[in-house]
Order: sequence, then C-alpha cells, then structure tokens
Amino acid sequence: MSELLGHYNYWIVIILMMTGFYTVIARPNLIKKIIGLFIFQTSVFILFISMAKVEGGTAPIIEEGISVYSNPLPHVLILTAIVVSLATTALGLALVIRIRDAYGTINEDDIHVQDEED
Amino acid sequence: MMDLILDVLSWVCLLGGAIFLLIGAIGVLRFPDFYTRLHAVSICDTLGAGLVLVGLMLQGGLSLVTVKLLLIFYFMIFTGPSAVHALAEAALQDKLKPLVDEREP
Amino acid sequence: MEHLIDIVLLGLLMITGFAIVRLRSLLAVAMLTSIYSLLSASLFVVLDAVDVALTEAAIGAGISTILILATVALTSDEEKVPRHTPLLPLVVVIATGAALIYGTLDMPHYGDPAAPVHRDVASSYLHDTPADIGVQNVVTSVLASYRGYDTLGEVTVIFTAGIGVLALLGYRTRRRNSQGPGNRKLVVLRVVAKLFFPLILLFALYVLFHGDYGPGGGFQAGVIFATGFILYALAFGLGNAQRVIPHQLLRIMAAVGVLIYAAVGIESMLLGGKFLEYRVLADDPVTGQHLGIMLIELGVGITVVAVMLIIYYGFVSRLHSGDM
Amino acid sequence: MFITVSIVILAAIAVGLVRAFRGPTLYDRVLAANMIGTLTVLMVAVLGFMTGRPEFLDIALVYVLISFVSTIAVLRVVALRTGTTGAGKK
Repeated sequence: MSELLGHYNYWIVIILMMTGFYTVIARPNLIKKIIGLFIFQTSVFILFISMAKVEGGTAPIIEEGISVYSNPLPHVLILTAIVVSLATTALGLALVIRIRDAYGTINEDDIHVQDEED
Repeated sequence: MMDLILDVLSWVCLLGGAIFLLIGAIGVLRFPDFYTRLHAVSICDTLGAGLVLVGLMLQGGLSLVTVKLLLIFYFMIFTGPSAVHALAEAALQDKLKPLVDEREP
Repeated sequence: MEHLIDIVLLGLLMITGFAIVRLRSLLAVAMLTSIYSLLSASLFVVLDAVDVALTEAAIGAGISTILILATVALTSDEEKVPRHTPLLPLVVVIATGAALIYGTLDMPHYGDPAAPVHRDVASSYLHDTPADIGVQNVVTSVLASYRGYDTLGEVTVIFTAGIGVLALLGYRTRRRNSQGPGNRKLVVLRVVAKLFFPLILLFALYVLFHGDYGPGGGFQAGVIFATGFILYALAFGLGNAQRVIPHQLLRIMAAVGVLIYAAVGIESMLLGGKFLEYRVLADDPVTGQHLGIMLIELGVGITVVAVMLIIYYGFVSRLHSGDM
Repeated sequence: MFITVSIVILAAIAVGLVRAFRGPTLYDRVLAANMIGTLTVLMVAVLGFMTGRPEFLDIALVYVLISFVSTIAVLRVVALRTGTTGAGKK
C-alpha cells in the first residue's frame, strides 16, 4: 500500500505525459498537437513540484515557528518554465496560423499531400 | 465561550456553503437545458461562495486575511452574475433555443 | 489527509487529459484545457508551491486559453479523423510509459524528506536566505538572487519569443472603435471592466512588490497586469486598448525590461562585485540585495507585460471583427 | 473540518467536470468551466486555512479575476464565429 501511494504522483504524471505524447504523435491536427505539448509540459511541472514536496512541510516562505519547508529550488525552475512555456506555445500557435495561411489547412496529412504534389 | 460560538457559527456557514455548492453542481449536471443550468450556477456563485467565505472570515478574525476574503467576496459578487449574463447573452445571440414545454395547458 | 485531496485532484486531471484527447471539437478542447490548468494550479497549492500556482493560474487558465481559442477562431474548429490507424503511436506510447514507470520504482517516495533533491543546495538556500538576503520568500531569493543569471536567460527567452510572434504575425493597428449603439450588449461588461481595470493593475503592483514577503514576483505580476489590459481590450475594443498602450511602446518596453535586468548586473560589476552580485549596490549587503531584487523584478515584470500584450495583439488583431 | 469542506468542493468540481465533458453545446462547457473556476477559488481559500497559512489568499484573488477575464474572452471570440459555424449547435 505504501509502495502504491509513494509513487502514485509519479505514475499519474507519466500517464499524463504519455497522453500528451500520444496526442502529439498520433493526431494530425496541428492545434491538437500543440495542446498535446501543453499537457506534456504540465505533466513535467507536476513531476518537479511533486519531488519538491516534503511530508509535513509547508510553502517555502520563512516564518517564525515553522521549521519544515518544501524544497524551493524546483519551484523556481518551474515558475520560470511556465512563463517560457506560454511563450513557446504562443510561438507554436503563431506558426500554425501562418501554416494555415500558406496551405489553407491545419491538418498534417493534407499538408503532406500538398507538399508531395509540388 | 465566545470563541466556541464563533467556531460553531463558522462551521455551520462553511458546511452550509459547501452543501449549496454541491447542490449547484448537481443542478448543472441534471438540469435539462443550458438556460436552466444558468440558474444552478448562480447558487454556487452567490449563496455557496458567500457562505464559505463568511465561514472563513469568522475563522480569520480581524486581520489582513479577512480583508482579503472580503476582497474576494467583493470580486465574486460582481464577476459571477456578469459572467453568467454574458453567457446567456452570447447563447441568445447564437440562437440557442430554450427548452419549452409544448404540451397544451 | 492532504494525500486524499492530492489523489483526487490527480485523478480529475487524468480524466480531463483523456477527454482532451478524445474530443474532436477544438473549441471544446480549449475550454477543457482551461479547466485542466485550473485543476493543476490547485494541485500546486496542495503541493506547497504557492508561487507556481499563482503563475500557472494566471497563464494557463487565462492567456493560453485565449490564445488557443483565437487560433481556433482563425483556422478551423473541427478536427478531421486521422488517416492512419493510431496503432503504432499507441505501441510507442505504451512502451515509453512502461519504461518510465519502471524508472520511477527506484525513486524516493513522494514527500520523503531524505530524498536526494532536498540535500545540498536546496537546504542551504532555505537555511541561508534570512541572513544573506533578508527576504522571507525563499522562492524569490533563489529566483532573483542565487540563480539570477538563470532568470536573466529566461527573460531573454521570453523576449525572443515575443519577437518571434511579432515576426510571424506582425500587427495591425486598429482605428479607434466607435462606441455606437451596436455595442449595447456590452454595457454590463463595460461597467464591470471599468470597476475592475484599476483594481487589477493595483493588485499586479502589489504582487510585484510583495514578492519578498509572500507569493509573487515579476513574472506573476507581469501576467496579471497584462490580463488587466486584456480585460480592457475585451470591453472597449482593441483599437481603444492600442491607444492606451500603443504597439511601439510595447516593443520598447519589452527591450527595456531585459536591459534593466542586465544593467543591474553590469552596475554591480562596476561597483566592484561580480555580475548580478547585488550586495555591492548599497552600503549594507542586505539592503543591496533588496534593491537588486526589486529592480530586476521590475525589469522582469516590464518584459513580461510587454511580451504578453504583443502576443495578444498579434493574435487578436488578425480576427475579422474590429471590436475585440 | 476544513478537510470535509474541501472534499465536498472537490466532489462538486467532479460533478461539474462531467457537464464539461458532456457538453452538448459549447456554452454548457463554458458554464462548467466558469463554475469550476469559482469552486477552485473557494478550495484554494479553504486549503490555505487547512495548512495553517491563510495568508496565501492572493492566489484565490488572482483566480477570481483570471477566470472572469477568460470567460469573457471565450465568449467574445466565439461570438465572432457564430455567424459562420454555429458553435451553439451540437
């Protein structure tokens, strides 16, 4: 039981990660791929934050009378990663819009067909 | 004695609020069409949220925490209804028909 | 008992993830993405990462949902059925997942205080922050001071992404929108927006300067500030928003933020310290740290506001109707 | 006590999620997302009290504002499209 609960967070993270991965590789729609990437990113965030948690700890903001804090380092890494992830998602979506301008479709299969015709 | 009364009062508020939230959520699930579901959401946004926040304020006592809770309450009583209003407006614009009872009276 | 909440939230996240993959209407998927972000943000609160929760809520549920929706509105809503059978991807995914799960078996248990992550630097950050930096929020002290060089890189990445979006989408200036009778249905929104707009900006400044003592900092404040302007643009039209904060100004702001950050680093070099060593900025090392952190958080905030608004303007100015 | 309240709120979130999955119209999903936003705000507030550090209400405050702005944004984007696709259809 403790084995199961001890790794529960990580397993769910991996399932989420694979859900995102599957969306990226199996779905031809480009927006869906970006959303898959988004799920993948979030799962990585949850992985890091889960590792930072200390049993019985509290948020790493120092206050009198509290001695156990969660690890602040992963929080810092993920905080900046979230903002960067938004920036990259926006860049990806902008590319999708331009691809749609150029090809008239956002379906990967159709884009390949058009590329082969040229 | 006073503490006990405040505690009991805040628990009643918290539990009452939580129950209203659950009722609202069940309403959103069970009501037959979009416009009726709007009614169910408003119970969450006003009564449920209000009671929970009042319960927390009673726990917080006179401090910055209560001021923040009041601020949340203040925002919620504006955002909830105006968001639901915007939703109903948008659905109407989109010609989403309300479900009506068409049997003869 | 916190475990129970953690388990239930993760379960809900997983279900939402599956639903996102299954649904074919992309507008619906965008809504579910917003819910997914809210759920993961509350999970971060459960896991004690308050700063991360603040950022994720502001970004995931707010701006990225708006961007996905705008992209769907600009392209197409329905997802076509894929031509290939998804068998091969499924096998790849299951194999990778199984390998990763096998890998987790060696990991320390969730919440284990003796895990390798908590040794070395992390504990010294927690231990030394009050004396070294005098800031209560350790996340802020690590972000802005101990790992300030890293954060400078992140800000540059955001700046670059802003330039990338600008290069890809360009921007179109809108004329000032009329406030004619056609917009009568926006009356309620406009009243609420007028009420909220100053409060959101004020709250963003609070988050920016309160980052030393509680959850907050430049990244979060920048996103909240940008959200305030997005609300303004939604209620009064993009044209009016661009009159309040024009595009040229945004491009300058995006660069100025990064420059402020780098200038603080160079300033501390000129005063005899190392790059981004704030303690030389004032006579007292702790005051110097405070000053340095405040300045670089300001720089981060300015860049983030500018890039978020550049991205928003870029996407939304492509939508046909002029009043968004 | 707080744990009971947060479990009830979680149950309400789960019920709301079912509506978000089922639809059938986009507006139902937006409605569900809006309700889940409210519930999340309350849960974060309760969680703050539960862990004994209620000063983190700033997060809840941000959630209120963000979920309102995103609901409005969704409706405005969808309103631009209704002429062409009829997002209200199933």
